[in-house]
Amino acid sequence: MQIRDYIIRRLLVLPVLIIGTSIIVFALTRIGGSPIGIYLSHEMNPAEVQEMKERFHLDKPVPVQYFYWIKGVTQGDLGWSGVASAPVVDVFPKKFAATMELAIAAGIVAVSLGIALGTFAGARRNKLADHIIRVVSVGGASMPLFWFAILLLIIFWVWLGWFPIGRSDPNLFEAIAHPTGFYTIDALLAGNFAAFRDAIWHLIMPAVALGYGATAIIARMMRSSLIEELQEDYVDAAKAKGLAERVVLKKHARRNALIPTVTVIGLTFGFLLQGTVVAEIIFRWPGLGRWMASAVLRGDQATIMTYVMFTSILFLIVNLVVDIIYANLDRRVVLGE
Amino acid sequence: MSPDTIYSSDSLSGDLIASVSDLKVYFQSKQGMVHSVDGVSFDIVDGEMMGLVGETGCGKSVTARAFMQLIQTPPGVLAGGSIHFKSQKQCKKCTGSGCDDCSNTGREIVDLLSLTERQIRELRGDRIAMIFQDPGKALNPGLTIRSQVAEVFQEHRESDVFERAGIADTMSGLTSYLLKQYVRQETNFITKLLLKFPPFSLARKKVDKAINGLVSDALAETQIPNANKIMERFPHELSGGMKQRVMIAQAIACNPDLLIADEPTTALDVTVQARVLDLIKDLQKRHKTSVLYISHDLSLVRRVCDRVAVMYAGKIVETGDAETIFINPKHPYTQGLIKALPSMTHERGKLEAIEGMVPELIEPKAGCRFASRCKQKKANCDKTDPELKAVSNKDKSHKVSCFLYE
Amino acid sequence: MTQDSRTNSIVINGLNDSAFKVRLNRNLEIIQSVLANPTTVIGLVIVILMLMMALLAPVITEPNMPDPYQMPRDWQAARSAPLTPGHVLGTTNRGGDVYYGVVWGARTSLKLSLIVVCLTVVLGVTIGSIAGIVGGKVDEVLMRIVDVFLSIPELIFALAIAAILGPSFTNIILALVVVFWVKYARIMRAQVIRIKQRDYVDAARIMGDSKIQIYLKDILPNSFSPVMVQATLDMGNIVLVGATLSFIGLSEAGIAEWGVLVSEGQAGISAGRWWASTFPGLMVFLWALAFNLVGDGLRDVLDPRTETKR
Amino acid sequence: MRNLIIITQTILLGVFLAVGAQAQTVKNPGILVHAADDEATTLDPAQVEAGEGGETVILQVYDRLLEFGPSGPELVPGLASVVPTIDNGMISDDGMTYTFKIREGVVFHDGTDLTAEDVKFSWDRIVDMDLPEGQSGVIADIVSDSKVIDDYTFQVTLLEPSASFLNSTVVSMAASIVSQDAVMANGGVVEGEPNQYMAQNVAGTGPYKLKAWNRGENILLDINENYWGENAKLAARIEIGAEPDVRVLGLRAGNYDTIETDPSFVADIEGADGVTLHTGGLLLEPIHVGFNLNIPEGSLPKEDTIPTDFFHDPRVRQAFNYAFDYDAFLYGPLAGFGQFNPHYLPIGIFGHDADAPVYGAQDKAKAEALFRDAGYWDKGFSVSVITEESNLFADAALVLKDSMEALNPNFRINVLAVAEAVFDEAHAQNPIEYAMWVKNADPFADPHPYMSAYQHPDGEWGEVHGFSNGYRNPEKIAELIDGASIELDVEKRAAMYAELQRLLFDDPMWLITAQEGVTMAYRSWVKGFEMNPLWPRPSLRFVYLDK
Repeated sequence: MQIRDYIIRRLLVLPVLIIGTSIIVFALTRIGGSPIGIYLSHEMNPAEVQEMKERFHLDKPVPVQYFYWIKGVTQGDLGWSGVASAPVVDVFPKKFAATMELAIAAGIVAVSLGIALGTFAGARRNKLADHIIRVVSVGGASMPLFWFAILLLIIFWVWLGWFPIGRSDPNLFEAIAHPTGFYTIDALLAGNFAAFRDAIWHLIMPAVALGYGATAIIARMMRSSLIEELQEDYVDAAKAKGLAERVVLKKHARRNALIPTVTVIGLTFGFLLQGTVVAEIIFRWPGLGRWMASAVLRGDQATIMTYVMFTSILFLIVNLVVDIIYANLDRRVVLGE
Repeated sequence: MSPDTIYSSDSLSGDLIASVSDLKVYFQSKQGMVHSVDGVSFDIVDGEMMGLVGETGCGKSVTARAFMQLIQTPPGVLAGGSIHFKSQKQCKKCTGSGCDDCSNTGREIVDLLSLTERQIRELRGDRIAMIFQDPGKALNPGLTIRSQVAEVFQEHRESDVFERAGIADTMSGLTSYLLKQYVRQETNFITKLLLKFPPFSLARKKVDKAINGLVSDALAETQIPNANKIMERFPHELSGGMKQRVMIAQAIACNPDLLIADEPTTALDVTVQARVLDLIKDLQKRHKTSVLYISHDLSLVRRVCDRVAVMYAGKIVETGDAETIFINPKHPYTQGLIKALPSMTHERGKLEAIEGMVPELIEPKAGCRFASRCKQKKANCDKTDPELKAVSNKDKSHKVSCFLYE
Repeated sequence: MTQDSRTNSIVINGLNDSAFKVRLNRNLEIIQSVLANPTTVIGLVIVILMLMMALLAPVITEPNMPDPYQMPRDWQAARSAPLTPGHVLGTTNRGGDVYYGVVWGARTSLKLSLIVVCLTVVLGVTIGSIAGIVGGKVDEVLMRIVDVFLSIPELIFALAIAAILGPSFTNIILALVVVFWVKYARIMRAQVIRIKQRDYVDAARIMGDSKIQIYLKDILPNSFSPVMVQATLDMGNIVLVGATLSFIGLSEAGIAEWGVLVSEGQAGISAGRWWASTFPGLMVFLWALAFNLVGDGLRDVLDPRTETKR
Repeated sequence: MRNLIIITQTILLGVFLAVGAQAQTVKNPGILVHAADDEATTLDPAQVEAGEGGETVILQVYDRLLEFGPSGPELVPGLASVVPTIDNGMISDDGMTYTFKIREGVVFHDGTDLTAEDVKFSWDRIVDMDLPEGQSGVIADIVSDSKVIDDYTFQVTLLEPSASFLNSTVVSMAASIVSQDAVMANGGVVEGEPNQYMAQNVAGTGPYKLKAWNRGENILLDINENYWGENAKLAARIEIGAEPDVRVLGLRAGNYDTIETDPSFVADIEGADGVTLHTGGLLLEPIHVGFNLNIPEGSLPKEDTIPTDFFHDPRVRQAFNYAFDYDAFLYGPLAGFGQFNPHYLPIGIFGHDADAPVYGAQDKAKAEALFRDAGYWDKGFSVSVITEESNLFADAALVLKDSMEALNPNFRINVLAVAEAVFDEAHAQNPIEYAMWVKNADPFADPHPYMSAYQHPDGEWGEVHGFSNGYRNPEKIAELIDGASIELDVEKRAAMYAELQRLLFDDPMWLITAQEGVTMAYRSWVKGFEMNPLWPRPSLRFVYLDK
């Protein structure tokens, strides 16, 4: 009952937040002047520029442009991306799939490794393993992704040549249908094991680089909440029942320690999402982040607007889902503030 | 009973179930070593209800936890002493016929503090059980009552479970392996998956049903109405009194020899307190369980306990029959405690509090711990520790550690 | 607390002002417990080294005039390896001295983080206080605005702002301010509401203090700790995000800034020129690490909610 | 936890196995992998901008009437079977009419046959569409009329005689021949509206067919088995958008066969195993610093202290030309690959006079004298230079900054390295609101387009930048440029350009930092690599790459 009300309240606020975000995003792009630049070349003369402005409705007043934009968005027209040289809508799904594949892979790395390391450290508080894991996780939170990724690139690509860059071997993937856009899944659906292996191979380095920071955050949270849970009476009570240490840790303490960790995982998603910009630049991953980075450098405002809008909506929804999961998981939680 | 024999020997006299001797538990802290329990000795007679009384932080809970090896090390340090306990097993030396080692009881006597993890686990929940102060915290909020109570049976009564399920004789091979894993909570991803499908799932359901029956019986034992419904609930859906009943059910499920009740009623409403207390008393009588009852409330202890030990700042200051101590307290601290009780003999509003604060237990100096608050302090109180000695030759069971009685 | 420090505090105090004495004692205690944590001390040492490097930059390197925040470029000595005479840590593709960039990068980072932290603290504390004290509709509106700001991942938000304002150091500062003030508003509002509900503020109200007096006397000083902790953590985070923006290409051309140097150095790693991106990247890492360690240490001591139990 | 260890072990094992399996054999056999600089915007010859990524694809998938051969600016037959000359009678004696014999038996990728109708359609189409981003001027500004004589004969009449018609118009990517049927079946020709089909598909006759275009990732080209000439040997994959250093890394790793690069990466490529560096020749895209002689009052960034007529003074422009540290730019960012050239007539183009004077070395004394003379030495000035960030242009701007600030601490150069779109927008204004900028030109095969666009006082840029305010003798320069364009006598024309070059040395309108050297790199297993600076890169044409 309580949870349902809470969810309804959150869902009602969601559109307000989305509209607010859209206004901020639009206002931002217009603060910097007209987005016409991306459609021009430095060899164009003013008359040609005027023609281009008319083509994109950029000769109209700014509020009118906002409505053109919103109207376009509702009709599935997100504008013309100068960077991709195509309508944003055409390019978006493929890039989105690429980014999500990377973010999810990194998320899997981060969640599984983070929880494992956090549990390991929390259960061995103040032992050597705990200290090592703590150093690694504090380091992860302070590690500039762009630097860590470059280090990986230097070591594993330039020096050792173990891992490739990019997303796939195009020769393998041309032959495969792309119903989902996730190369790993597409390869499996096509039953092409070589392609699947190739997709995984390309994923490892960027996913590890991207996942490290999130791993650190999750491990840290997991460790501290596990330590907190291990201080609880019910842990002693469970031990007093004669249960094995392993059962006490896994069935009792870890289960409850996971609950606060879930909220952190939600926040981590934002972290992963923004990390894709840097990871995709460095590992040459053809996703949204890389697109955004070129859009930023070349002033492609249709892309910037779409990207920021979309990631923030995604971020909002993920956090809403996480909150709902959290509310359902934690039977002690009191909703609202 | 001859209490004199207890302290020095490794064995227990016939009618004792447990004996604590010179127990020392310290805790490391940034400021230094905290002497939480500093040389505590007392015994528990088989079948009796022994009270351990003292203010918050005097070390009584730590003492109780020491029975179960529940003290975290570090920061805790077991600095010395022993807790001897008469287990159900036959004495290894005489195989039950009776010898010196087992004080002719025929049963093995173990030092709870020196048992291995595996050995203590066998005792925990089975032979020694514990009821915690706050049932709201001692029950896992994320698990149903059923699964929590069931754990006791799964851990200690595996054969009962199978017998009740009616498959004890028919089990074999993989089914047996899987079900044992299931009951012992040792399943992994694969076995868990296997158990979801027939034929294993059928046997598993029988086992579940058997466990449910055991749990429901155990809950009913503590007068929980609708046990079958209650056990599907989560702890936060139950009232405090109900939760404590669940804790008690869980504790007595295996009919333990020794039940440690660590302030079982403190966290409860006053009305519920009495009923829970009655329940414990009743169960203790019926099952002839020995109980170590820990409380800060002397009057409560008087109501239910046969004997009492009063603790102050990590030491026992006085011990004896509950009635004796209540009527004729010897130690100034005990006297203070009793004066602080509201009772019919005092006028309203004339409660006397003990002045001063409990001294810090970090690297304590020699001398009586109570000296700083004692109104009858003497010169040597600050210098040497008084020993726990019988008050008189007549009543050897009433002992006090105070220089006033030397 | 040892006997010595206790007497000290009384001597310093002199006056019979017990509140002051308590506060002083508490501060000394805080400092002591902060220093008791070895990782915090390591962080503090790095912070001090970094600050010294930043402050002494004109002393330990010869400033590149007329604009010392620009890299000195010896174009024809580009791509020199470390330990080349005159270029201890080598040079970049543009012939910039990596050592100079590392040292003056510390100064740039200090400038960046100090300006941003000061501005965001002032902005956030003001808005958060207004929301908390005034309450009602004002609070609702302000908090929805805060929610909108929080709904965009911070790096992406900063990236978009900086991109639209154009690549320059000032614009990075602006972008970071827009993104980072929100946390302080939240912290401050929570503090105000928490403290407002405490008994002693009620007592003060009964005694007739005005809202502003209550705010200045009770709420503001009590909110210091969480803001302080967040500010310390942000000193590191801001440089981390700022350097990322620079790395992506939103800073000024040729400026002595770590992210810019990593980005420039990236072009040479295939040819084995690891130094131009490694050293500046390491500095960003150390900087963020140090402030994170100190911030965590401070939080353990100042913020009782996350204080680890015994 | 045991699981974690097992997983780690498995990964490590896998890694070792994979490493063992790596061998140094030819990677990606049967396909040429080229790492390109730019994403294509469009594949429509009528829409593509000069020098843009789309041209590199258009070169391979479309044919033109004539082409530049691999060995220099000589023209070779394309879809026209003969190169028109006055001698073979296909150019009229007055130089006004050109006749092209169209190759017979040529088939478009869609299966239709090529006729003169297609040629006329293609040329008319770009003029009719007249897209602002496209290059309709290449044809419209020079051709008055064209007609189909018969199925295989096409005739063009010019507006005025032109010395550069064949090697700047006919060969341009804009003049590529498209299939009339394909266009008419897919959107036809609409004035001012881009054709979406043509932007993404190919309706040409070239040696390669477009197989797929994965935006932002790659463009896949298949061999056109029905090509009228010799078939290509390898299919091609053009990889798009990798950063310059990633391209170099990919080449070294063998993932790419050929890459586009620039001289600043020569050091990274030289000496790498299995990699060949192709240098030699110069790009025809001089990197220039522009001076604005037409600054609107009050429009400059607030840091700028110069008067609006700052660059009207030839001494100031000369002083800048003397102050620039050419060596720093040439031996720094360009790593020695390039040459100095003081004016807008690139080395390698007809009419370039090697004996003309050159600003090739920094001369601080002369710069100081000129600045003193002009009255700016003591009071100093501050001026902003706008450029695109993180490329050679930004490097050039920084070298300028370093040169000027080292010359006199009172001089301040603020480098505004902005996003490409911001730069393009700023540069597209008339008048431009910045005093200085850095960019390069588009390549042409004939001196006239350079001169008319970049030096003529009333030319495309001369007008915007206000050159007539600055030339000591604008009329003389205009006269020479106009005259040379219609002078059909080669020697006379060369003499006119030689005179222009001397005039423009004394009265510089630009600071040409350097003419960049051609640098391409390829795996040594690629056979038959060729490069002509007049081709958009990459050039798979006439080059029968194999590996």
